[in-house]
Amino acid sequence: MSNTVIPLLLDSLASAALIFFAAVGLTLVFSVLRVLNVAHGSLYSIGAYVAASICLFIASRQLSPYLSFVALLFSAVFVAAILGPLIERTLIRWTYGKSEAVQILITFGLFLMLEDLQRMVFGVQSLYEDAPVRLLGTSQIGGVVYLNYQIFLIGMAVLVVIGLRMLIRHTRLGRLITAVVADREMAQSIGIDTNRIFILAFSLGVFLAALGGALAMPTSGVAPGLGADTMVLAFAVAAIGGLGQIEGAAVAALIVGLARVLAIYFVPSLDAVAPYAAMLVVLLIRPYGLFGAVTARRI
Amino acid sequence: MKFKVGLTALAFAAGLASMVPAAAQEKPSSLGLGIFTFTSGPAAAYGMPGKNAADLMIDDFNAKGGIEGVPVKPIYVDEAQGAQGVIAEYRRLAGDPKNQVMVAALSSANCLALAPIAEQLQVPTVGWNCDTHQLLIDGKSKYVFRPNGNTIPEFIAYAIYLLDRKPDVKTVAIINPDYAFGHDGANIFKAALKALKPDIQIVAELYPKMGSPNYQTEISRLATMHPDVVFSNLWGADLENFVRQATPRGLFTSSQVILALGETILQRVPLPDGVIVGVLGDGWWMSPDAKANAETAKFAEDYKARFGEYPVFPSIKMANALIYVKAAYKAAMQKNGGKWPTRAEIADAMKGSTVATLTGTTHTRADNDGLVDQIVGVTVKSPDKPFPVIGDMVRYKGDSLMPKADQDPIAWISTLKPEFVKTLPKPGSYK
Amino acid sequence: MRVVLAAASVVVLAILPMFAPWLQFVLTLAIAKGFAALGVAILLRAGLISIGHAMFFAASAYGVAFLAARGIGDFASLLVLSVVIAALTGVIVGAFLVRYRAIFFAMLNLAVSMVFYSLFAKLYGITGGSDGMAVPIPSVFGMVLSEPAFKDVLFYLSLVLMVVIGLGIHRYLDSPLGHALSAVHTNEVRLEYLGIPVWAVLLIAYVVSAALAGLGGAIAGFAIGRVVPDFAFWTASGHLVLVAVLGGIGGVPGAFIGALFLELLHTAAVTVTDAWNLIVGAALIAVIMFMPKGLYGLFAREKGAER
Amino acid sequence: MQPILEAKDLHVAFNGVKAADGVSLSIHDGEFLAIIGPNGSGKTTVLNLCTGYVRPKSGSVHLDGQDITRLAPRAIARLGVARAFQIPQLFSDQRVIDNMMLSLAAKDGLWTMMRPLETEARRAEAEALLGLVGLADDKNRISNTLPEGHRKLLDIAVALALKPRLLLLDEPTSGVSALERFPLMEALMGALRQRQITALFVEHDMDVVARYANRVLVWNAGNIMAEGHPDEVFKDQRVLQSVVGVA
Repeated sequence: MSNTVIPLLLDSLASAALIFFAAVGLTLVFSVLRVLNVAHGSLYSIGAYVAASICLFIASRQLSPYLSFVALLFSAVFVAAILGPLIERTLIRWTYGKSEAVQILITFGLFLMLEDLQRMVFGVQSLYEDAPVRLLGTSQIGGVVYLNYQIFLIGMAVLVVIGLRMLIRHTRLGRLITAVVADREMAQSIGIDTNRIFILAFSLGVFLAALGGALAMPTSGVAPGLGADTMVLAFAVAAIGGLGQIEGAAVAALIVGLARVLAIYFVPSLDAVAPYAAMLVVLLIRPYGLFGAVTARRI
Repeated sequence: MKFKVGLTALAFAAGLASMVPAAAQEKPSSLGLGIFTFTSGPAAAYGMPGKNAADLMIDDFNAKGGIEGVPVKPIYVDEAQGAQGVIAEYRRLAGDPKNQVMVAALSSANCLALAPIAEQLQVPTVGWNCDTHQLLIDGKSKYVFRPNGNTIPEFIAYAIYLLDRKPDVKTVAIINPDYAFGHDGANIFKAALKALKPDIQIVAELYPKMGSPNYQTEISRLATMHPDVVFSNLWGADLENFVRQATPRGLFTSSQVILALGETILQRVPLPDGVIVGVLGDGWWMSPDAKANAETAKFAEDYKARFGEYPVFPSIKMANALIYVKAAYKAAMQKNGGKWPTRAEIADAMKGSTVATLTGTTHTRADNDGLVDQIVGVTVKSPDKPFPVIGDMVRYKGDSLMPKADQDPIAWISTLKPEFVKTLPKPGSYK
Repeated sequence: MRVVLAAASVVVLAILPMFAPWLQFVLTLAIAKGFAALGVAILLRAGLISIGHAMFFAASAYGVAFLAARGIGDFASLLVLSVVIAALTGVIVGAFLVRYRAIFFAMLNLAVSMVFYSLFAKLYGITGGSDGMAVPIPSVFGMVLSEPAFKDVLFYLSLVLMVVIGLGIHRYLDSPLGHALSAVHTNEVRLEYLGIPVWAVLLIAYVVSAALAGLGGAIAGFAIGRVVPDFAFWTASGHLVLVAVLGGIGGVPGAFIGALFLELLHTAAVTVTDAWNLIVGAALIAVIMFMPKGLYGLFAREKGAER
Repeated sequence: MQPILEAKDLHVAFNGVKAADGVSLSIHDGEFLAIIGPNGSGKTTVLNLCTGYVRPKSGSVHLDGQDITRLAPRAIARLGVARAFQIPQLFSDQRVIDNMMLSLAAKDGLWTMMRPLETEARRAEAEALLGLVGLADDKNRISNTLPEGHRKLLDIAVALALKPRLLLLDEPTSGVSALERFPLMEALMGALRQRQITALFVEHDMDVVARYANRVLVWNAGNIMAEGHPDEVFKDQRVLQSVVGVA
């Protein structure tokens, strides 16, 4: 029993890191724009596809494999720079102030479109390039061989949590975002260009989604259907943490990661149920998530 | 007024319905074949080689005048759309009398879903990859055929090969996909081990969801159990992902791994030496029998030229299924005096037939199940290919691993005795 | 005029399969999905969007398969029992969920449906895992039918049910409870001050919508002959919402118009292009942005309203 | 005589601001009790407390001697207390007449799924009430297309349709033009007297209060600063200062 504790914890952390990357962008976008982006999972898989394509190109040209690390980051920036402003301007902006049902449907429509566009651009086969994994090698921890890349991912997740916190607490942009989150009209009336904030925040969300996909690609590859699977997982994590709560998403990712790993270790038949069961339990006790809050209506 | 229009329309429709053409005995302008496989999603890694082979074979048929002089028109259906869409497409295709035969399907879920419909609509349906032993278990099928072996001989073969190669095995872990094929495969393999070497312990059984991209936690779990043997019938992109993730983490060095569908990824993912792999049947393009067959060699080279890699066993299964269909037409027309056969006559011709394939023969029993040989071996470095090939092979006779048509397969396995292994050919005997 | 149009459409539907027999399956499935979409549309009237209604669709379809495997072979009993199963599931799930609104309602439905989905997929021993379960051909009033005969019965029964239940739902929406339901969307405070228990209004609507989705699921189960966990996947729920919105949530026919339009378009498109989701996604966005009343809005006029 | 509604020592605070600080009040059968006071003095909060929309931190509310402090608004509504709002609370996408008929149905006959909302009797009753508040011509309009004043009237008519014993009115004449103000109040008071409805109304128009209330409570900073017949209360210098300052 005791010899499984260390692998169990490490697996939970590694699993949580991947799950966190799937959800953090969704929750960030919701916190600023108040829009639940159902197409978030597609942006994740597009990030993975772009990263896979670039890494495969690097490998085929026999360029330095270290470039593939740059490629992972670059693909996230690339996807965010193109799709972020494009989607925000054409579709998301139209939904501001509309009902949640409309927002969900518009982004669901976008999800459907992006799923097919991916098939057209990247084909239907699974893509995969693990140069970054191979470069980092392996370590033996608690009697089990782990990829150093898994530990790298845990580090990246921690870095993103800290980075976002720094961005929001200690930069001008962060203060502007905080102002918009607190009171949109007030922010507008004191001269904050909310449109710009929305584009930036949405693009940052796209960046985080694409980065998640790009970072997951070297271990898991990418194939059609990844977007839909990622989406529900991201929903679950964001909901558990409280929509719009970034630290909440991190804690929720740990909970879901631990739940999944415990299931695989001890009740393997329930592994796929674990994230949703965790979500259901948390939401029934705290409907607005662990860190969420409600506002009452005035009459 | 409206009522009148309605009535006229009704009468018109009724008239049209009565005009449905009688069973065609004239040779049609073309023969439609509905071919069901995965052309998208993670399963396409396994399904596309099947489609590629179908493309190649049908072009080859048509270059030689088609089937009995009628050009063949394949209609591909992507199984990735789910059971509902697959059934809708099947019905739509079956509605057109030109589409006389269906070659369906890849996934056992779709095979099981289509089988009753095939019987109801009376369309000859050839399961090109329907290996689940549940498919024909009731023995009543008239229109569903399987020219391959089924899961029973396929997975007993691995148990026997393992016990021959590694007689002192004590602990076994299983990681299979979470659906019938995975569970059936595990049950058969476990039952066979239990009968042939009762002291073997199954230390872990993991069934990850089909299409899971990430197996890291499962790999950790397997590593903490230190099993002598890890058995898996993962396939498609799932198998590629599993192997890529497990190789650097040392699973292949710490345990003897059996990859039941390992041959499909030999050209794509570097597999270490000594992994037990097979082809779920006799469909290896480099087997001694295949190499001796000029047609097979040409097929492999054409395939390589057209698709950039050599065929894998799903390609061979598809090619053999089409050869089986072609042979049925020939037999049916011989029987009815050269007239173009009806669907019923084609099905009749398939029953009890013995057909020479690219890699051996397939005999169709009275219950429509096929008897084919089973090839198992281990990965070895190849002197002339840039990827590992199968060495130390054995070829088990098809009927030696099959229960009788009316026997409960799992019950039959439990009657096997450890001595059974000794009666069979040994690893390395097939050269 | 609208009654005549509706009656003519039903007649056309009834005779269409005589021209193209394979269309019968497509139409049966479209009506099945229409029922489920109607269920979703009912909740949309209260401003509640459920991305989880496929769970009731699936629960009832699995109910049919289970009961059939346990020896119940009568069509009518299977149909009624499976709808009851869906409705009871609706009572249990709804009792928890009708407290929530907006995104939280949507997400909790999603969460529950994904629990259903993963249980259907994982409980291999009970549900057959992702292979699903077979739905055999039941006997109809003691008669054992051939496959085509049963599919005829199923299709024409679905058509009759569409009309009868459609009229029933139309009356429900026009009843005080139906108006109270739409009122949840616009002003819950006033409802509360009218002494109307909002949760009860919603729970009734939720159970009705679950039963409708269940009826659709049962019909689909019979039509397809097999139920698989994908019935309950979240994208299936999303498609139901899509059908409801595309058809227009304004009236009962909207759901069926949406479902028929989508299924027929799909059948036509699938032979031409792979980019089906692209078309549907773009159509959904266009409908929401430019014709908020959906396809039904093309036919229907606002009743006696001056704007 | 037992009062219809009796509130005792109500306390409630929002974010540290005391909206009700030990308020006690009672209203007797047949009374028209007015509450006046500056904006933000907590007048609406009293209505919220009496109808269960806000729960007091301490204190109690009794209706006919029955403790209703912890009841939900819908339960209190069913006991015969109706409310009209400062900001009209309407079913904005439904027709005016449907707003009325739903209110009529709420009292009896809500639990039917197969009979239509619109019945002969219900429509006649709804039209009569609409006529009373002067909205007869608007009955088929969608309610959010009405001008603000008419929405206000509809809101009151919806409350009246519940046939309450006690009606709480939150600034019934705000948003109603000065010309229409007294005709509206005349019609309203006529209806209340005819139906024997007791009324509590929050109002800022001193003329309206002076003419129609038979008792007035003057509100300030979460409590009552004066109470009595309008004629007497409006002589009080403190009252004039605090109320005229706003009104």
